[in-house]
Amino acid sequence: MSSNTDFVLSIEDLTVSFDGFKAVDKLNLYVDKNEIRVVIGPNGAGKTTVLDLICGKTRATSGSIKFKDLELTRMSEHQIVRAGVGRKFQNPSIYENLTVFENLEISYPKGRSVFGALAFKRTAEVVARVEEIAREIMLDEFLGTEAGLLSHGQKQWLEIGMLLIQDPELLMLDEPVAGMSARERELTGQLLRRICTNRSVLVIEHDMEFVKNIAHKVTVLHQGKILKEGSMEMVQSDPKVIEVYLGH
Amino acid sequence: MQAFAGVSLFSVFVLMALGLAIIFGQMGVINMAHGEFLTIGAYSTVMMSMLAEKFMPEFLPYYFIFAILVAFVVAFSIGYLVEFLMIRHLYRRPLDTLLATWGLSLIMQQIFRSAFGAREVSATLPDWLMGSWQPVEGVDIPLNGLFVLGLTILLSLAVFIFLFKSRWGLKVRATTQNRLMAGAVGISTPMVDRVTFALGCGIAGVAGAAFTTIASTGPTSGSLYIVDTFLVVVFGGAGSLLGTFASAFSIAQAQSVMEFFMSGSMAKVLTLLAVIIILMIRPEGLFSVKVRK
Amino acid sequence: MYFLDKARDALKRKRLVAALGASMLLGAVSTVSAATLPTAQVNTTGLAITDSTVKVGILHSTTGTMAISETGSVEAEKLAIDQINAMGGILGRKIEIIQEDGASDWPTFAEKAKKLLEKDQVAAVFGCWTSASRKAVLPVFENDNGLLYYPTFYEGLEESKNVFYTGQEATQQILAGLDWASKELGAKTFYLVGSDYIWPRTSMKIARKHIENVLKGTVVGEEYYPLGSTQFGSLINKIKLKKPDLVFGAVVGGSNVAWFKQLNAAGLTFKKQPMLTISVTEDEVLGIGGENVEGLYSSMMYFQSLDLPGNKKFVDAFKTKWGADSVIGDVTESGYLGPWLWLRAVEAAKSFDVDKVVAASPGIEWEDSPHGYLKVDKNHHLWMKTRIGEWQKDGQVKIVYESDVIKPDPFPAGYQ
Amino acid sequence: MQVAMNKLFGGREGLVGLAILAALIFIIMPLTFDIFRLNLVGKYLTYAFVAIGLVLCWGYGGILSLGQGMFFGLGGYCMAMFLKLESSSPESTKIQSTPGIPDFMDWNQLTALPWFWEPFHSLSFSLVAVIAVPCIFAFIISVAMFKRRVGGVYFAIITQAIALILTILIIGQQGYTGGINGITDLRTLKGWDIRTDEAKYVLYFLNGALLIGCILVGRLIITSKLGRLLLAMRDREDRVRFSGYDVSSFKVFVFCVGAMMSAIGGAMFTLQVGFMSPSFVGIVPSIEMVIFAAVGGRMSLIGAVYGALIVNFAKTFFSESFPALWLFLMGGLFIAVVMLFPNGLAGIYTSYIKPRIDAWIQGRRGGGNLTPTVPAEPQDPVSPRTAERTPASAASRSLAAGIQSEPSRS
Repeated sequence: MSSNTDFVLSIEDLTVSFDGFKAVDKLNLYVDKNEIRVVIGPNGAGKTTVLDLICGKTRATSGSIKFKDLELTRMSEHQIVRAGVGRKFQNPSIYENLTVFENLEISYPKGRSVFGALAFKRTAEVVARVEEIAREIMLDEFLGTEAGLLSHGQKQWLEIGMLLIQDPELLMLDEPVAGMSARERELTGQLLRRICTNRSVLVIEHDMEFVKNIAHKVTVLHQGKILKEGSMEMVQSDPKVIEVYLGH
Repeated sequence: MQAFAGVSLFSVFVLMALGLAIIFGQMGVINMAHGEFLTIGAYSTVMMSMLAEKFMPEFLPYYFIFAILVAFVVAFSIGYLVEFLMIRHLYRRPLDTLLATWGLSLIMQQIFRSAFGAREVSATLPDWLMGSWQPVEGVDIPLNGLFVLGLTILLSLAVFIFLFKSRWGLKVRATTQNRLMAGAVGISTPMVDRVTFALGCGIAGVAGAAFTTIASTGPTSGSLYIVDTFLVVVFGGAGSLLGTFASAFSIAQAQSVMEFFMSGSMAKVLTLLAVIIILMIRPEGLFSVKVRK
Repeated sequence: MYFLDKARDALKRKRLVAALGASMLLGAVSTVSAATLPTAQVNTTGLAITDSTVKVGILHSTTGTMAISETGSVEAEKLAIDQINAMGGILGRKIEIIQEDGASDWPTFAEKAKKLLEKDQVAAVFGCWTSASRKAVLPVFENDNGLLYYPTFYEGLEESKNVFYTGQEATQQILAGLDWASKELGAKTFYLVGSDYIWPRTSMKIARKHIENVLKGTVVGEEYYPLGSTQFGSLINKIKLKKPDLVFGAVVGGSNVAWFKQLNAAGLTFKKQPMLTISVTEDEVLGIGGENVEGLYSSMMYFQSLDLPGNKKFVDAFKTKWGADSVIGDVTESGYLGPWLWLRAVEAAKSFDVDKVVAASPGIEWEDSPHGYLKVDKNHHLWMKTRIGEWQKDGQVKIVYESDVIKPDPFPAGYQ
Repeated sequence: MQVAMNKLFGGREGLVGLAILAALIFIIMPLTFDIFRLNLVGKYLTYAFVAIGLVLCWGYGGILSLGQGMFFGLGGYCMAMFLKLESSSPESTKIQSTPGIPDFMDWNQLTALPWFWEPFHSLSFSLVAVIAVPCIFAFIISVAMFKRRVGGVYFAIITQAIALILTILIIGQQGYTGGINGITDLRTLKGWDIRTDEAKYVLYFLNGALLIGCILVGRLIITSKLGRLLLAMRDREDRVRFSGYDVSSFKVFVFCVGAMMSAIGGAMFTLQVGFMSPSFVGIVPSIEMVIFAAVGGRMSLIGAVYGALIVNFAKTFFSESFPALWLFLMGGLFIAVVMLFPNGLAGIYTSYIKPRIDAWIQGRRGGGNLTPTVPAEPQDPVSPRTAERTPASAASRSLAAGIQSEPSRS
């Protein structure tokens, strides 16, 4: 057990099956403190399912997911979030009818209970924190804008900001740069590097340039199992990985 | 004997639920006026019976078969019209559909009342539908019950073949599973929707015709069944025809067995309660497929 | 067809007025002109009465589930009022009807009753059908000192100064019927079946006491089904199992139809399984179909086929006004009594004041009402005969038994 | 203080709207109507409690309950039980075989008061029960449903079925409940005759005050973070969940609030009308109450009150003049509101009337202190933005809360 505590996240023997189809099969995965880990793999490899399992959206058939000392498989989604796991969805999931400010404010980790929310006040502290995060995600000029009017890239940033304001220890991002322009991609890369201090980040990404840019370590998933794990160079030169990607 | 009481309740439930299973289960439309389509079928049958009596009494023994067809056609056409005028504008707002169709049911009830009067009416049954069949002494199987059961089986088979064996059924299933894609491969999805909805209504009409053999027809007859019917479909797992049968069977048997041991009111309360509690434990209903959500 | 009927009605109504003159001499009612009795004298409580008119209310459900049942009562009440007007009205004043719809909803009944009494200041109200609607309006009538003629057989247990009950209370309908069944059919075992609400439950309670304490029989089953139920398979099986000498039924409304159709289909013809009901009148049979009730017994004070001079006139007038196809049930006839009893009381009191009308009512007799002799008791219910009718295929009954005139007893000692 | 004012009254516009409503209830209607009509208005206003509750649950929370009649009924029954016991003193019921119990129990051969009736001898217990019983009931239903993520249409159907069960139960257990007749003939409250004109005036004003109170509570909720969360949940339930909120507990809360408001309405109904019957518990009245909210505008608390008033006035008027027409009209209203005016009167006000008033005020700026003279239905503080977008958001809501019991990732 002592080894587990060194990791922020340790997944052991994780399996989930849908009607007999094993989307994730006896998976073992460990993420270090302050590590940026990128998960890659072909379509249907089970990448998103792994994120779903960690954040409690999908229930595991067997196996364990430990976040520090907490067993996540038995916790409900909001408890997992409160424990310090944040998750960004593949498509930007923000409140399009609220302003950027309100989006961030709702994500501010105070007043999370029913009566807490009733009594919640917009104090100077809240405003300061929202503005700080907005600067971080380059949206400080859009605080009053309705979120639905932002560009696709800005929406992705906003969702990252909504996670940041909660200051999670483990941040999970599902394809954060999909659909972004080259310039936005670059900015997002910088943003990720800025924010990964003091927290671990688990990223799913297809864009190899981007992965190379940010990853400390890369995990290749294939058919619900780990195919290869290691540095980007190592993974890229692995014949099995090449075969899977090129389809031979 | 008692088993047949359950079976005949089962056929009633299936008849009611079949149309709704298509409309609600396959299309996801909440049609609160479903009961009124049933009433349309029942009134059509009553009209046919009166016409037969007035103009060709010698035809009386056979009119019922035609009445079923007429009931289907009338309910189908009205369903077609309703879909065109109302439902198609509301596909993306199920809760609103619920309210609008409730309004429709009020209007239809008042139309029945104005056209046929507030009193209950009854179709004259051909003689071959009256009385009972005695396989052994002391056991009477009601003929009308048998008839309804037979009709239920026929209709279920027809629906099954339609949905799963015919080309049109394939289009319906394709549309419900992926509307965009279905449209992209050249299926006219609005047309599919309209016909599917009308078909569900038509089946309700047939159910209404069948009901005239066991109950009477009044402006509000249909609305009595609506909650039961929805529960049957939901309990079975919306989208699964097999589930609808299973749930109709289990609810019918449970209710008729309990009726045997306690008062009708309590049996009904306990059955509904059991259904709701099971639904709370298993919200997706009896039959449903686990998929990656 | 209903539209057609209505059009026909309109034509007939014209002829009716002429026909009425001859057939209207129901009892020796003295006609008094307004001149001899000025309004100030006959109306000291501010009712809506002028020298030539008097307003009354009709309060029934014309929409909703109860419309089925209440339509007949409205028709009968309107017929009686038309006839009274054709005779010259009441104390020389024509009756004007204000009709309100209770919409099968009890609070609406209370609201409309209030409107009739407080806004329209009607001199009397003919209406209500279900007990629930009567219970809802009762405080209104007592509070505003209104006058209600209630036209339905009901469970009894009520006696209000402001209400006259022109139908039977439970004992009048039940006891004579059970006595007859015990004597004529030799019934010893009984199965009680009813819809689940107060009237059947109270009636069955009285029936059970009578069976157990007076007839020394046994009740082998007692069942209630929710209003509107249409599935009676299990109940029919239970009856088949217990084989009672008599099924005593009080199933109402749409359930009735399903109940008899299914009984019949299950092979329980009334020859094999005698059954006596207190809830089936000609109105119900219209929906059930005569072929499904052939051989069934009903216990009522009135049947359309009663061979009485008063009834002949009533049936003729009713058919002239509402169409030859109309049928008249017990409750419809009770509705017809209301305006006539009010007329007699008003003429006796020479006043429309509710207190005076109420005071003049007890003791009023009517020899040739459609169901024969009747008398208003001090408890505001009617003395009347009870008949047992056996249903025929054509939807009418053959009267098989007629009781003596029975005193109304809304709070029967020993039956509570 | 300024913040609190804004929260409660929704700024100047909200305050004006509330003031107009209050003036209508407390001044205009008592002056124009006699006590008969006023009592009717009082009755209609009790439905407005339910409609306000529905605005919170349905408009904001996205939870459509077709069983609000249950809570209205339960609240009403709790009140009626107290009043019935008071009017069933041993002296006034001495002709019964068991004096001192309600008359319908005596008819059903009960010889003693059932245990659950006993505490209703106490007024304070009864008043607590009026709120607590429906609230506990709502809590049980909603916890069971929302923890299992049953939502949208399924929730609507199941609440409907529960309403049906409760109706059958109340009718069937007539010895304990009064059956289909309900609990009737209620006379006094602590010796105070509730049937007199004077009492009716007092009850009317009490009713109005409670209604305004409920609107203020509703405002407090929708202007708080909780209100924003409800809206956020309605559109993106998953995001709220993955921001660390226990979504079900918020739904449970708002559903219970709706139930409590309905219950207060029910209790006030009993007091003003003088009886309570199972005909309020069932499906039909429950759906009618939804239409009150829909006509007023499902996002507007004040609109709900106007919705209840207007629909009921129309009902009374049409059923007096054209009884057969009423159901056509009611049915047509359902369809028209849903298809043409999804935001009800409040929506019509914001898109058609408000711009004119604004223009008018603009035009006469400097012309003095102006308030609109017509009793219009101003928007609630959060609504202007939400109101305009509802047709679209209704779609996304239904997708989020829709057919699947769990949110789907598409």
